[in-house]
Amino acid sequence: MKKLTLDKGDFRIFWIKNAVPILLIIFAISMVFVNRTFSSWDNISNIINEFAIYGITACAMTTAIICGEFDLSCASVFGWSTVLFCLTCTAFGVLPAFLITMLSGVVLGAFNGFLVAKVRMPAFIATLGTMTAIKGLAYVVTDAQPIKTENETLYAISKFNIGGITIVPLVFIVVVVIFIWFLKFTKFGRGIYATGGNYEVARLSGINVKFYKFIVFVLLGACAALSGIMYGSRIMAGWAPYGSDLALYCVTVTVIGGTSLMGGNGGVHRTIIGILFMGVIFNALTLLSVGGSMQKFVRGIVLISVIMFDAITSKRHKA
Amino acid sequence: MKSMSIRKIKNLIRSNFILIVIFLIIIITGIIESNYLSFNNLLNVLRQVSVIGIVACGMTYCLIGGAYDLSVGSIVSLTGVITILTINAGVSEFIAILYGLLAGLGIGITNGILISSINGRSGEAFIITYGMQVVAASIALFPSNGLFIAGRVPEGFFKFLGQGVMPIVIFLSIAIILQFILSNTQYGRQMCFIGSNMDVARLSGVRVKLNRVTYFAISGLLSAIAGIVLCSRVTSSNPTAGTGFEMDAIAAVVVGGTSMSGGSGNVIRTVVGAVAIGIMSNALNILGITAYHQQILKGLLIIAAVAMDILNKTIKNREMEHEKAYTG
Amino acid sequence: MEKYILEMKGITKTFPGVVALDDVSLKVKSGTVHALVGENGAGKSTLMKILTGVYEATSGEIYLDGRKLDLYGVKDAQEKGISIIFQEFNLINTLTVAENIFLGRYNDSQYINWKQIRTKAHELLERLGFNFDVDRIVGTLSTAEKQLVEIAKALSYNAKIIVMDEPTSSLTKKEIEMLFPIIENLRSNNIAVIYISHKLEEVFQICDVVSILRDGKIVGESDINNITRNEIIEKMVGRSLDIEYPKRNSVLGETVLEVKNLSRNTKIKDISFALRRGEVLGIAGLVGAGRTELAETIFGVHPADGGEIFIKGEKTAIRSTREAKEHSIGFVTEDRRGTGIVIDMNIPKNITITKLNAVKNRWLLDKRKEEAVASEYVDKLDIRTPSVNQILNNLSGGNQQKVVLSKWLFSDADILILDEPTRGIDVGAKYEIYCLINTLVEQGKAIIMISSELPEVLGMSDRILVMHNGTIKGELTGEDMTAENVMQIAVD
Amino acid sequence: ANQQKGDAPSAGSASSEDTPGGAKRIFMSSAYYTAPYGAPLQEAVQDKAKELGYEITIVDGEANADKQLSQFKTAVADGYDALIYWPGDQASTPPIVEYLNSTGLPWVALNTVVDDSVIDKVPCMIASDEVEIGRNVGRLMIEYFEKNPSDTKNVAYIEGSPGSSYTENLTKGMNEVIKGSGINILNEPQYAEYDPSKAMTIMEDLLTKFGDQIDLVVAQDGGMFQGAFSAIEAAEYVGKFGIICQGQDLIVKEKLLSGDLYASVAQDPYTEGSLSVEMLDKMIKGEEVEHWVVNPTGPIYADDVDNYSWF
Ligand SMILES: Nc1ncnc2c1ncn2[C@@H]1O[C@H](COP(=O)(O)OP(=O)(O)OP(=O)(O)O)[C@@H](O)[C@H]1O
Ligand SMILES: Nc1ncnc2c1ncn2[C@@H]1O[C@H](COP(=O)(O)OP(=O)(O)OP(=O)(O)O)[C@@H](O)[C@H]1O
Ligand SMILES: [Mg+2]
Ligand SMILES: [Mg+2]
Repeated sequence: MKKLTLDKGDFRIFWIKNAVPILLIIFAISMVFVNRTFSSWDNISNIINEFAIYGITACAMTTAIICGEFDLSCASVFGWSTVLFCLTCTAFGVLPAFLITMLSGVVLGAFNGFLVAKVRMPAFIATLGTMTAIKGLAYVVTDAQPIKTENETLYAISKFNIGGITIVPLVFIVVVVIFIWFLKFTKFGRGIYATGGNYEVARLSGINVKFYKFIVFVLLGACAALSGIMYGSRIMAGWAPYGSDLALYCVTVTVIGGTSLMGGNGGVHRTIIGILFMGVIFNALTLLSVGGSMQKFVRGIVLISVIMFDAITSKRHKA
Repeated sequence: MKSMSIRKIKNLIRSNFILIVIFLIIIITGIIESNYLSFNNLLNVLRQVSVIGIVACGMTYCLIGGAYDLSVGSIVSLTGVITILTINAGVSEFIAILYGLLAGLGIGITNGILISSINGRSGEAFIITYGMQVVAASIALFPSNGLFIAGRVPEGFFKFLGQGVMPIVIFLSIAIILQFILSNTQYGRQMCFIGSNMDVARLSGVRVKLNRVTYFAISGLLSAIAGIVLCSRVTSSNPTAGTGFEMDAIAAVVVGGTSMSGGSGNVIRTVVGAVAIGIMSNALNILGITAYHQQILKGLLIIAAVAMDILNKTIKNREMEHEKAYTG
Repeated sequence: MEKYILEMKGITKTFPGVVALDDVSLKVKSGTVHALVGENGAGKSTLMKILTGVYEATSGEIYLDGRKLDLYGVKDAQEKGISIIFQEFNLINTLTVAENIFLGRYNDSQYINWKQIRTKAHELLERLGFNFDVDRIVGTLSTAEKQLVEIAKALSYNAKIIVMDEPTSSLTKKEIEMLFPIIENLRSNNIAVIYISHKLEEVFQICDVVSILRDGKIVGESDINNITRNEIIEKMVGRSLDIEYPKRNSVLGETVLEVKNLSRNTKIKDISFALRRGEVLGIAGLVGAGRTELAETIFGVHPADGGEIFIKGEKTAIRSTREAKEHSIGFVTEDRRGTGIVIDMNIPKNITITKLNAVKNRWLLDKRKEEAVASEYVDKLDIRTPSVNQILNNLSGGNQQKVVLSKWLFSDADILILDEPTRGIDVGAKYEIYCLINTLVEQGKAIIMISSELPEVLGMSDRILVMHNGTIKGELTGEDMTAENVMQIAVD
Repeated sequence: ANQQKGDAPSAGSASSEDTPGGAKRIFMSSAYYTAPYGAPLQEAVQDKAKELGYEITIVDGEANADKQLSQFKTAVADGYDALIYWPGDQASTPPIVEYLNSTGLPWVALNTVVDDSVIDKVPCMIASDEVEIGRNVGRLMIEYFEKNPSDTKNVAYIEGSPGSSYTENLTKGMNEVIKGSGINILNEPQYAEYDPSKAMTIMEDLLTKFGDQIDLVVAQDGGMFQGAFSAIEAAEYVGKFGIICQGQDLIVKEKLLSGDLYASVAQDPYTEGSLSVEMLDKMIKGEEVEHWVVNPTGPIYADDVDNYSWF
């Protein structure tokens, strides 16, 4: 019943499989003609620099979604990490701060993983709980104050760039390559697919399903912390509410990319398409002088249209 | 025999964890703060949870039917803005309420049609209702530009909706009606099938698409009612009033014990979930706990409640296996 | 004293309210094909699940090669040389064929050599004579193709003991004939095969020894040459069944369904036939011939691209399953778990969904009526369950199938499409279902029966359509309805 | 700065040197686009810009500093001529201020005072002295207790958003003034996030806890005052204690006139918004501007409501 209908020629298949990227290209090309600035290097590097930060977490979110899971708390982990990173950076320097923050991300992720894999709580609700709690924690620790850091090494790092491309996209690319590679080419990655595809079958095939359910949350915690660090280093400040739309953003780009929330398929390479898509849309709206509420309105409509368009052309769930 | 009764007590505690937590919170707070245990305060709490509770009732239907509705918060805001603006324009309050309800219903139906026309599963529902959340929120901002609008509300029906026990009456009646429909009608049964396995429902000749549209429509309509009650209580509207309601509503539903995977659930337990969260935050407010600490506790309560629920089910299963196997 | 590769001693297994296995002992020799037969719910699958580490026995011991065996899960069992083809599919729908075959044991290293895996999978399938692309996503395979992947997967383990739990229930004759040489081959390589099937012909064709289970107890074990078909049935069911396909005396009435030039993209092309009251119309064909697709199109699951459907002489456009139901069509699907039942609901709920109107008092559902309906069918179809309110997950496969049938019987449809209606059903129950089919047509209903079990189609149908590649290649009636004729048309 | 060439097809209307009749374009990133205070502020910016012949685009920065930085970069790449920056919080301002200075374009900071470390680098800042607003609130409280003597001087205090510099500064200023005056803040910090319904819930709980002990209620803005007042009305406490708030919302005017509200402290977003465009205009024309244009704040009583602009 859920099979694809693949018969009206190669073009159709190509179209079905690539509706979103094709839309993206059409959209991007028309933007080039509408507004020259769009294709200027300054603007492109700006798009890249911006989406790279959230993109890091989006990769991990995609992995979790492939494993059939989901994490709302990454938004709070992100905010908490910006705070922790800035606090520790001022106190101990960049490298220790980096390590401490990553460690805290791993620990928080592991807690989520524990709740989901061991206690068998539904991820949505477990992470809704931790999201609330971690945000509260970040508020308590900072007394809700934004924290800034004036560490000079960090300043130098944040200013470092190659032709306008800062260090963040480089980190992002490394993260993406690692994710794509291990998801495709390691036992570890395939275990994630199998677990998300069918938990029971994977378990019966001797795959340590609990481990994978656990580990995707650890990865998410780590990546959310890394994103937080990148963010903190870019603006030299941290605050609990930062990144509060991160979780929804990550799920959105994952689904737009074409990874199904049911788990077991899709991939990080697809999410890149989703990230590009959102990046280009946001940028284009600003370039087209669409402001404030109108921008939001258009964004929502675009989101709905893309998913509808993709569903209709590819007949995702043709019954 | 003694171990038997201890086990029974343990069971009792486990299966009524939420109620016991509520009870403990009430007792402890009552001891510390004498004003707490007043009838007025009880009414306060119920009034406070009634808005989110009404939204949560609609959300329960959506979750049982197998999808999220993330647009509820924006619908609450938008209906508020529409109703108050209409009343302020001097139009009859009934018409204003009607406009509000129509707006909520309209968004709900749109959600439903979009999702069911593509046979969307939870993934598509997630994105589409999230998109709708963004759209509705921005529409709510247009007329007011983000400003809160004080209502020039005459004494009358609209004001009456938010006063005294009215919000509570509305909330509880909605919950009872919805639960009754869920467990006693064809419609409710079909909802469980659709939520459990859409393909089975379709191949059993159930009108899946139409039914699914109604879940979102009901959720939209109830959010609109919640929005109107909210405005009536505060006699003003705030275009961002419903921000985050979707998560609060889902939390109430799940703390109540409805599973996220669809196919089964209970609206009355959603009421318990909503009231539990409300009582906790009221008690913490009264005990003078700061907002940040409250967040930590609220998060932990959600986790504990659901963990208990799961533990309870596992243990029950295991015991049933033992008892029946050896005695029967 | 002969040496047994496997000895299971005093195995007992209880589920809530059920003693599924009661002190069962089973001995299997290397190089033999050991049949395990029994009614639905006799405990066959449960016994095998204990052997392969899915369940833990409540009590009892297992010896492999004379050594006591403690199993820690399926993987452990596989490593110790026991592999299984489960009765229900154990494949991951989102992954490719190659990956499913080697799931969880790609290479020795942490890194995956896709080329090697694909080659290995390809070789394996080639060796088995199955011919399909190793890169296809399993979710897009048909039921039969999935079954073939399961078989390939189980065989790839190089096990000492291979358990096959109804491997042929969704295969047509052609694939079954491909499977048997494979089993022969296993036997000659001194591997023990435990073969579970409800198709007794197969048991006689391929097995050496047969053990019979009834109500969780072993009630007989014999060399296949020392036992007759009827003796087996008698031990299984507790009584003898003389005729396999009961006679019926139905009269053909007016045409109730007429299909003209029905097409749907390339799956079915230009199909025309008519169906009369009191008639059982068999549809035969190989896997992928388009039989299921045809049934789904008639039932409104997919919209047809062209053609017309007349019901009781009236032209009707069926655009949805609901409209089909309103036109009094019922459809028992082939994929029980996916589209037939809701696994975590109880029997009454699963049955009454097709006609909730009938269990209402005015507007409200009446739970007592529902239970009464369920009890009625539990009795009528002999559904083995500890209580009417049992959830379906706890029923055996065959009993689940009976629930699916009940649900459409309850709907009171005039035209019933049965897609593999007896899949996984034991002989006794099959007989009952055949009787039931007869009663229905005698009442004036019309039935389309799609089945991959050729004898069944031959035995039950008044007329047979043979499909090939989406078209009706031939129609057989009366004397012409022989296995040879059907295969001849179906194959080329 | 990356100036667009004139041949760019409809790339907005690049700079006015290239396209003589074309208006200059101003870009504003507003951290709290949807906040109640944002509405009149943004409206004023828009009105003033139109009046002075500028094209204006205002986008929502969502209190996300990195997003704002990126928005400015996009705007600069697109060739806007002047920028308005409404920061989300003080701590994250330095990198943005630095970037804005590096573009060489005229720009102003609006509403929120930037971080101390970069305050001198901002060419022009239009903001109220938030701490001063807080002090004014504190002075009103002392004045209220002089006129309505009470032994306890108990105050229920409802704040805005945790960590927002506006909320913090107001509280800071108020505390400075009331220290040693015997005024007693009854409750732990309670944040209503500028949302009337949250304020209502908090007020209900405060009434339950403290009830008759309350002598004065202070709310940090008009919306929260509205919510708190609904609770007070419902619990029939109107007139049993005084109320002070801060803001120029219509509801404030109404309740000042009806006598339910003792007084409010002005913070006029409309003037503030207009000033920002005026200052930018001066900078574009190369005129001198003050470094910090302070938007005046003072107490508003029932008898001088007509001297203020209401929204
Ligand atoms: N998980 C379970 N929980 C409860 N009861 C179960 C469970 N699994 C099986 N049973 C019960 O155990 C008995 C044996 O079931 P089993 O699946 O082994 O039958 P089977 O012989 O394989 O039948 P079939 O031929 O229909 O597949 C049945 O009565 C069934 O209802
Ligand atoms: N929705 C679908 N999308 C893609 N391919 C499909 C779909 N449904 C069926 N197929 C393929 O089309 C062919 C015809 O399938 P169909 O299920 O109708 O055959 P069948 O004769 O009923 O065989 P089976 O014994 O497998 O049920 C098969 O190869 C099947 O894999
Ligand atoms: Mg079985
Ligand atoms: Mg078929």
